[in-house]
Parts: sequence; structure tokens; C-alpha cells
Amino acid sequence: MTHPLLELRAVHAFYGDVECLHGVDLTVADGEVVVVLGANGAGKTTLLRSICQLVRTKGQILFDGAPIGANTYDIVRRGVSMVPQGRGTLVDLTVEDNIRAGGYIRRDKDVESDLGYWYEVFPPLAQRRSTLAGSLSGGEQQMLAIARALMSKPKLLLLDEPSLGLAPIVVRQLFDVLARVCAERAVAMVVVEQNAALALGMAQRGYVLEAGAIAVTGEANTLRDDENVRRAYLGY
Amino acid sequence: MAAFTISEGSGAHRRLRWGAGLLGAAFLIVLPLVIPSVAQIETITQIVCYSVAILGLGLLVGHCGQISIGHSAFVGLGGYTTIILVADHNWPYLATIPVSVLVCLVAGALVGIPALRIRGLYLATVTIAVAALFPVLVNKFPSFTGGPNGKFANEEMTAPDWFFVNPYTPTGPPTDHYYAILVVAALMFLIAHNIVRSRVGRAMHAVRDAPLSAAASGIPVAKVKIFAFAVSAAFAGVAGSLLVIQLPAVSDTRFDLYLSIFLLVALIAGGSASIAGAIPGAIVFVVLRTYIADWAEGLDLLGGRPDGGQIVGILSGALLIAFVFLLPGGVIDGLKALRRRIVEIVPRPPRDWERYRFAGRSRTDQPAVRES
Amino acid sequence: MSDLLRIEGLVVQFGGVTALDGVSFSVREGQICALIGPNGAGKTTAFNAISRLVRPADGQIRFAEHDLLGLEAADLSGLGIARTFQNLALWPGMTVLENVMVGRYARGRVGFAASLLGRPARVEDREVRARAYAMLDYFGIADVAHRDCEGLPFGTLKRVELARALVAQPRLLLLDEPAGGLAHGDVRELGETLMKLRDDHDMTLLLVEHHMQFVMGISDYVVALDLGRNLVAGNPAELRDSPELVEAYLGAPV
Amino acid sequence: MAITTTDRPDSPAGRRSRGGDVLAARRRRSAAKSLGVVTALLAAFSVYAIIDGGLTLYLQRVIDGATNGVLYGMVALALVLVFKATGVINFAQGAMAMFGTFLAFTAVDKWAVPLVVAILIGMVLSAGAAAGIERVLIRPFDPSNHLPIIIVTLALYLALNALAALLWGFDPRGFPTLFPTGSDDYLSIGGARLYYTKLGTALVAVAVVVALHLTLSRSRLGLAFRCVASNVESSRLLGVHIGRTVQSSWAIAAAVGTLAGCLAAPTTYLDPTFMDKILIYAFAAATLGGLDSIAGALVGGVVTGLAIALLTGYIPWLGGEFALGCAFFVIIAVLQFKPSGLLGRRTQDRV
Repeated sequence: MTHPLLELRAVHAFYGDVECLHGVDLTVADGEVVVVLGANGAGKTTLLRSICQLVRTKGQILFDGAPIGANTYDIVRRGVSMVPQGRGTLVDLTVEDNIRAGGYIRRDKDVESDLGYWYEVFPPLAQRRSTLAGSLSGGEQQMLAIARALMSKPKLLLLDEPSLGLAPIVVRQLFDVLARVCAERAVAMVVVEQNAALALGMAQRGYVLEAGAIAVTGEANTLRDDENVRRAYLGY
Repeated sequence: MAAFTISEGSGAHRRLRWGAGLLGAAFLIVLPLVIPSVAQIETITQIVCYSVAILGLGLLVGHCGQISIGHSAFVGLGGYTTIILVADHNWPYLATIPVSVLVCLVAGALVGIPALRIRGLYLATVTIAVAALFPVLVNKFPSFTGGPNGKFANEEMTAPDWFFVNPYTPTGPPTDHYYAILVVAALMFLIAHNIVRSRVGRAMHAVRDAPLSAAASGIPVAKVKIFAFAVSAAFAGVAGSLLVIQLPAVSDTRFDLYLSIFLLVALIAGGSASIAGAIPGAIVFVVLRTYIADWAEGLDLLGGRPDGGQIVGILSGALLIAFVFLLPGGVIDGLKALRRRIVEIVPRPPRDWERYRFAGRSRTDQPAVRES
Repeated sequence: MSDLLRIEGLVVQFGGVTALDGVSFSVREGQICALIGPNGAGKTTAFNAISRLVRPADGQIRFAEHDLLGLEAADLSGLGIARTFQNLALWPGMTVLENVMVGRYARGRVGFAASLLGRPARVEDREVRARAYAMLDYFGIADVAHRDCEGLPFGTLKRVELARALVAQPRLLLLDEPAGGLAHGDVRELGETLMKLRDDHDMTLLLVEHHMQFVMGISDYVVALDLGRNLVAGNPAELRDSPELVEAYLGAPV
Repeated sequence: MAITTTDRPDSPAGRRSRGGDVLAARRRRSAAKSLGVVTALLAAFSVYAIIDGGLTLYLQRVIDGATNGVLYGMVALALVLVFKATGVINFAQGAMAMFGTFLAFTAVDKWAVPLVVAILIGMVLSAGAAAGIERVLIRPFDPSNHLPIIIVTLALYLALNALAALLWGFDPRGFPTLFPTGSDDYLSIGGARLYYTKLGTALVAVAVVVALHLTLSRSRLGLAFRCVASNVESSRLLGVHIGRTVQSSWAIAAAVGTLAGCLAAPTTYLDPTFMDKILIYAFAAATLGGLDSIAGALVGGVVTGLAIALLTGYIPWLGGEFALGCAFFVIIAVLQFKPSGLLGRRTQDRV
């Protein structure tokens, strides 16, 4: 039997008593890149956070065909990794410790060689491996966050606004690397992104969230040509 | 579901409030007259005294979100102010209260000033040092304070001749003290009520819940914190003076760190975010420190080392934890929930709000969002 | 019409990162001015600098005849500046009505000493309470006045925040993503409200917003930032086809 | 497939001073400056002290102050460990240390085990108890809401003190020491006496601080500690079990506290209140050090110890019992001029 890597069935999410997601259905296949679009406050971040159980949820979330569980640390161990909005840099730790922290759940011997791999992919990090991560530039912090998230060898990577605050050229480079690395390692991705054009370019499918519910879904190409999507999220 | 529903500000609500108020006042006034024992009158007097201290601590902790483990020092400061003025300078007892207030306002503001620069927890370390320092200071200046021997006033406070209580019965003098203390305490409760209901009180709540938003709404956060600290200390000072009126003797051990912690225990037990919570809080305080202590004195756990104080300590710790877990709003929250089962008071729009109606001239000639 | 708010060469740094790098713009009295730009362009930072929540390293902010950089955050409300927050900054432990009442703090006169007395405080309290309620009524949420903020829907809380800012009757209203998280119908209604504030209540509005259609629909003047610098500015019609703006949003030349 | 450009060269995010690490450099500068001020003050006072009372007396007081200070630093370290992981000051830290010391004492006194073993037993037991306390009484609360957690630690302070008094009474007891205690077991430094007990105590304390520092900077647990201290949510997303990490911090803190108690008890005496004063000095030390720095705790302890020994020693008006006052003024002065301590890092609240 084949089942999607990740499946959300009628998921509701709550901050305190406030319901922020009102029954969201979403699937991600193995190795697939899915983009989630939507206005600020539509619930995109909440969607990612509910997959990691960082918010209270109702409804079913299946990972690899089985319920995903209630504890974030177990979910991470099962192969979900998230780059939170604002990158979640551990600002008081050095760059190297940040990447090592990404491999916190791993006990295998390849950690050291993996460390080398990421320094190769992101040379700027290698140059600054012993500086405090808090003093990195935005672009470097985003590289760091991606390296850290992939250090745990996830099957699914959740990215929350990776382009936030970065120069367009950096964003494009970052996305290129990201796409290649993920393809190479067969990592599926859910990308929440304001830069819709870019995200749709890299994704196979997309969802549009509006006020906590899925408004539109479809192939990336179809969404890109959709008049409403263009107006609202592409800004032209 | 409530058995009765009353609209806020309606005649029934007003009658209910007046009725409850008058009943409470009558109860408090009659209470010493129907109690035959001096000791019991003294106990309820102590409850009234401590309720003022707990009330003050509540203004700071419950309403402004600052923690203080140093209020024993302010209670002590008030107590010593009164006893020094009475014993050494022959002041009348009640006249010393404004002095206590002033002294504690200044002392409280001084301790609170670090609050300008620092966040909650650092302030707690400052206040715990204040509490530990106070007995040391008392012993440092024995010529004023009597040092470790304590200080006494030779004459108790006496009521004027026209007062209806006969001073020549055994219960006469303690009853006099009770009434004097009750009047002052009632005034303090009124003041606390005024503060909480005023613009300043709302500012305190805003500072407690989200200091940054408070600043953005034009609230001078540092000033509000210092005000809360100073006023809270002044309440504690008044409580100290009242305690001296009740029993004109002080010593350094009466105002140690434990007093501070027990005041906090009582505050949490009573309900920190409510003015009325100070009353059940004070009852808990006095019951723990007198009745339970007396009861435990007779116990003989663990072979021949009975000490009421230890049982009280363990019980207070357990009580505190129980309240934080089970009833974080304190006894008063429980009572309110009970009351709501009987009478539900439904809030009403403020009177005359239509006068302030915020409305623009109606404009229908213009499309709302100009379509692009 | 004169400049009500004038910002010149604003520089803000966080640690080693420069969030604003010499931003200048001004807002005229009676205008709705929108600050736009991709995420991370520095819009909210500019807002926080104006409301004195962050300290600029360089630059000038003038409001009417006041130099804002010489003042504390708490002073602004008294001058007639009110703001809302992107992620809401309400007080969960207080009722909706009380939340709105706090917004009027700077206009109150009862000081620390008078608050002890009761009488003056109560008179003022009654007035502020009525005003706050009227404000809630204006936004159509008077029915939740006595409920705690905790647990109310996002759209309602947004209105509460707007009411809190307005109850101080400000000259300048700063709105950080007022349409964020609102459904389409609510966005439309918000637009009407904001224009009414400008037209009927003589307010000047400065807003940060992502919702392009909304911004272009209601603004008189639009300032676009990118990477902490001024990108373009002008009225919506001028900006709509600006290639710089399209590029900033898309990260690619079109 | 490597990224070569970091940022657009003219982009603001790319503009930072050469050599990078502006934040760290600034922090180092500010720490160095404040340490300089403290050293200068101490030096100036030392000159006065040496002229006033002679070199030997001065040395003796410095030795006493520093060796006491190391102990304060150790208790401060326990406070810092919990603070770093939870953002809360454990007001029961002293009481827990006292309780652990009593357990060690019981092991020596009743079961006649060797002192070293007894101390280890005390440390292990108190660590286990602290882990249990964390699980049952601390973890259920929202970690961002500090007030209830502080209240719980105060409750623990009350209950543990009372329980110890109930079990062991208030009679002061002598606690054996690990080191030779003869009247001539001392090093003579310029006429001043450094007793082996004090020297040994100080060495053990320093060794513990160094060992902890190394462990926390090298081990997996240390990594988890630093992650949680830096950013709780990010740590959660990296698979760190927050609860267990915080629990370990409580356990280690309790063990360190107990060790400090066992080292301090011989120089004072053992009763249920013997840690109270030390705890307040430790508050001063931790505040001075910045509450979030392990090295800062030790430095803060030594500075506090020196300040107390020198001030109460050379300003007769203050008198010996005014040590608490000195600690208080240390706290106030630090908070006024250096709100985040000498080595602490400044945090910025954000909306």
C-alpha cells in the first residue's frame, strides 16, 4: 500500500482558546515540494507549527502512515525538521555548535563528515564556524538554519518564510541550493513563502490559505496563472 | 447556572451590595462584643492588622506583577516607627500612622527604584536581601530600637472617655484597640479599592500583563512600578503600626524573612488579584501561625522533638503548593465561584455612553475601496 | 497641508545587522500613508523607531513641532500618537472594555495621589468607561465588552486594538498590518473605517501593510522600502507599474 | 553547488565591521570594562587597607574573603544552572543544599561511612530529589509564567527548612572536613595563614566549576543545556526534550549545592538555617556575575567574598554582622550600574 509521507485530515489548531486553523486537509508525497501561500495571519505558520505539535491541534495528522504523535522531540526523531520563521538561530552558540545542535538526535559516526559537507555547501559558514551565530548576517543565518535542519537527516523539511529579509539574489541562490540538496537527499518540503513567484517556481503543488482554511489548491503551474492568486500574493 | 440573575447597577444590585456591606460592617462591629475571651479578640485584631499588610503586598504582586520577599522589613519599619515615637517621644498611637506611611513610602520607593532598570527576578533578590537586612539594621542601632532586647511602650493605647466600651473590664482595652485598628484598616481597604479602580490601577494591570504594550499606550512603566512599590510598602508600614497598637512591643525577630514568606503564602491563599482576598488571606495567616502552631505544639512526632513551628512550615509549604496548583485565584476565587452559582451579576453598558458616541458624518457618495 | 510626521535618514541597528539604513519620508496631515515592501524591508522597525520602542543609531523623527527622539515611548500617546501592533499587544487578563480604557491613559488627569482619594478617579473612570464602550460600539463589538480578551477571535481582537488606539483620539494613528489575518469582507470594512477616520475625524494614518489591493485602494501616498532603504514613493497610481516595486517583491526583473 | 556570494555587497545586512562578531566583541569589551572598574575599586581599597592595618592583616582578609567567596560562587553556580535553563531563581536552592548536607551528615554519623562517600551519597540523593521535584512541581507550569514557579520554590524553602528542623532539630552540629584541620595545618603567605581546609575547599570548588564548564561545553547534555537556554522553541524543533533537560539542570544544581553545603558546613556548623546567609551572598554573587554565566558565578562569588571581608574588616563601624548589608549593597550597586551583571548578556525585550 502506498500512502503519502504526510497527511493532514481536517486539522484544527488553537492558540489558547482561539481557533486559527479551521479544518485543513493537506498531503505531501515522498520527495515532493509543496508551497503554502497566504496573507499574513492566514495561518501558514500555524499550519507548520501544528505539524510539529507546537500548537494544540484537533484532527488527524499522519506521518508515514501512522499518527504523528504528540511530542515535538519524537516527531523530530521520526524525520520531520522545521526551519522556523526568523530562523530560530541559537544566537549564543557558535556556528559550529548550531549545526551540531541540528544533529542532536543523531548518535551515528557520520556527524563529523556531515559537518564537513555543510561547510562545503555553505562556505561562508565554514569561515565563521567559531563565531557566535547571533552576529551572522541574515543570509548566513538562513544558510545556518537550513544546514541545521538538514543535519538531522529528515524525510520532511518544513520551511517558514525562508526568504524573509534577504536580498533577492541571495534568496535565489539559497533556493537553488535547497532544491538541489533536497532532491539529492530525497527530502520532501513544505515551504511557506511570501515570495510566491519564487516558491511556485520550485514547488510541484501549492495550497492557498485564507483565514485559516484552504481556499485554493492545485499544481504550481495552475496557481501561478490564476488571476486571483496573482493579484493577492504576487503583488502585480 | 445561577439561581438569580441581576443586572449590574440596577436597584437590586445596589440593594445587594449595600446589604452585604452593612451586614459585614455590623458583623465586624458586633464581633468583639459577643466574644468573651481576650485572646480571641486579640486574634481577630491580628487578622485585621495582617490583612492590611497582605492587602499592600497584593497591590504589588497581584495587581502590578512585581514580587517582593521584603515586606517584613516594611511592616517592621512601620512598627518601629510607631513604638519609637510612642515610647521615646510620647506621641499618641494613631498620630504615628501618618509618619509610618511617609517613612515606608520613601523606603519603598528607594527599594523599588532598581525596578526602573531591571526585570522581575532581580528585584526579588533585592527584596530578599532587604528582608534579611532589616533585623541586622535593628540590632545595629540599639539606642533607637532597643537592639536584640526589643522595645516596649509602657502605656497601651486608651480610648477617649466618651467611647462606649468600658475600659475597666478585661475585654475593654483589647476591644478599644480592635475598633481603632478596624477603622484604620477599613480606610486602607477603601484606598486600595480606589487605587485599583482608578486610571493608575488600570495602568498597574497593564504593566503586569504586558509592560511593552503598556509603554506603547502611554503608561510610564517605571513610575507605575515605583508607585506600586511605595504604596505597597506604605500599606505594610500601616500594618506594622497597627500591630504595635495591638501589642506595644517589638523585637527584631518579629519581622524576619519568614514573615515576608508567610505574607506571600497568605496572599496566594487568599487570592492575590483581589482586594477582598486579603481578608481570607489574613485568616489563613493567623490560623497557621497561632492555632495550627498551638495544636502542633502538643504533637509528638519523631520522638520528643515537638515543635509547632516546623509543622506550620511544612503545612504552609504544602498549602502554598496546593493553592498554586488547584486554586491559583485563592480562596476568594472559590468564594466568587460559589456566589456566581447563586447570583449572577450581568454587566451593563456604562451609563450615558451614547454621549460619547464616536461617529462620523455619513458619506455614501464614495466607494469604500477604490477598485484598481 | 503640512508635514505632520517627518523622518530623515533613519538608521537602526540590531547587534551587527543594520535593519534600517537611512530611511526618509514624511506624512502630511490628513493623509493615509502606507509603508510597503517585502518582508524584512524594515517597515515594522521603522514603526518601532517612531513609537520609540527601538533606539535609532542615527536620523531624525519629527512629529509636528516635537523631536520624537528626545522623548520616551510613554510620552507619545500624550502628543497624539497611537499605534496598533502586528501581533496584537492586548492584556489577556483584562476585559475588552478595560483594554480599551487603558488606551486613554495618557489623556487622563488623575495622578498617583488623586488615585488614592476615589472621587476624582471615579468621575474620570466613568467618563473613560463610557468613551471606551462607545468606541467598541463604533466597531460593532460592544457585546463582548465585558469578556476577557483571551479566547476571542482574531478579527475581534484586531478591532479591540484599533478601538484602544482610537480612544485616545490621536492625531496620528500608526497601524502595523491592520489587514493581516482578516478575511476579505473584513478587509473591505476596515478600508471603509480607515477612510472615515481620515475624512470625518481629521486623523492622519500611517500603515504598514502587505495586502496590495487594500493599500492601493485607500492610500493617498505610498512609501516602498527594500532592505532598509527607500525604494520608491508616490501615489498609488504612480507606483502601480513601478518596475522597482515589482522587482523588490519578486526578487527578479520582470 | 556552493553559494559564493553571501549578500549583495551594498546591502545593509552585509555591512558590518570587518572582523565580524560585533556582538561578541562588544560584550567582551563591556565585561572587561566592568571587571576593570571592580578591580580598580578593590585595588584602591587595598592600598588604603594595607596602609591602615599592615600587609599581613590585609592578606589574611583577602585569603578569608576569597576562600569564602569561592563557596558563595559555588552556590551561585547552582542558582545560575537553574536560571539558565528556566529563567527562574530557585529560592529553595539553599534549603536543598542544607537538606543534602544533613543527609551526608546522617550517613557519616549514623552509618559511619567515609566522609567522601557520604558527601557523594548526599549529592546523589539531593540530585534525585531535585529531579523529582522538577517533574512533579515545576514542569506542570507554563515555563514563561514565572510567578507560580517562584511561589513553588518559596514553598519548598519553607517546607524543606521545617522538615529538616523536624528531623534533625536546631542544635548546631559539627561537620567533619575532608582536609587536615590541625592548628598548624596551614600555608603561610606573608604572615597570613591559609588553612588547608580553606585551600582544599577552594580547590574543590574551582575544580567543580571548571569540570562543569568543560562538561557543559563539550557534552551532548551540555549542548542541550545551551540550546534550551538560548531558545526553547528552536531546541524543541531540534529534538531536545525540554523537560528532561531542565530536570537535569535541577539535579546538577542540587548536587553542586549539596557539595557546597558539605564544604561550608565545617567552617560554620550544621543547622537548618546555616545556608540562609550563604544563599543571600550567593544571590549577590550570581547577580554580580550576571545570572547566566558559569564563570560569572565564580567571579561574582570571589568579588562578593572579598567585598564582605574587606568592608566589614576595615570599616569598623560596619561591624562583622553587617556582611548581609554589604551583600545587599553589592546587589543594588550592580543593578544600578550594570543591570545585566559583570559577565551577563544583555537581552532585549521585543514586542
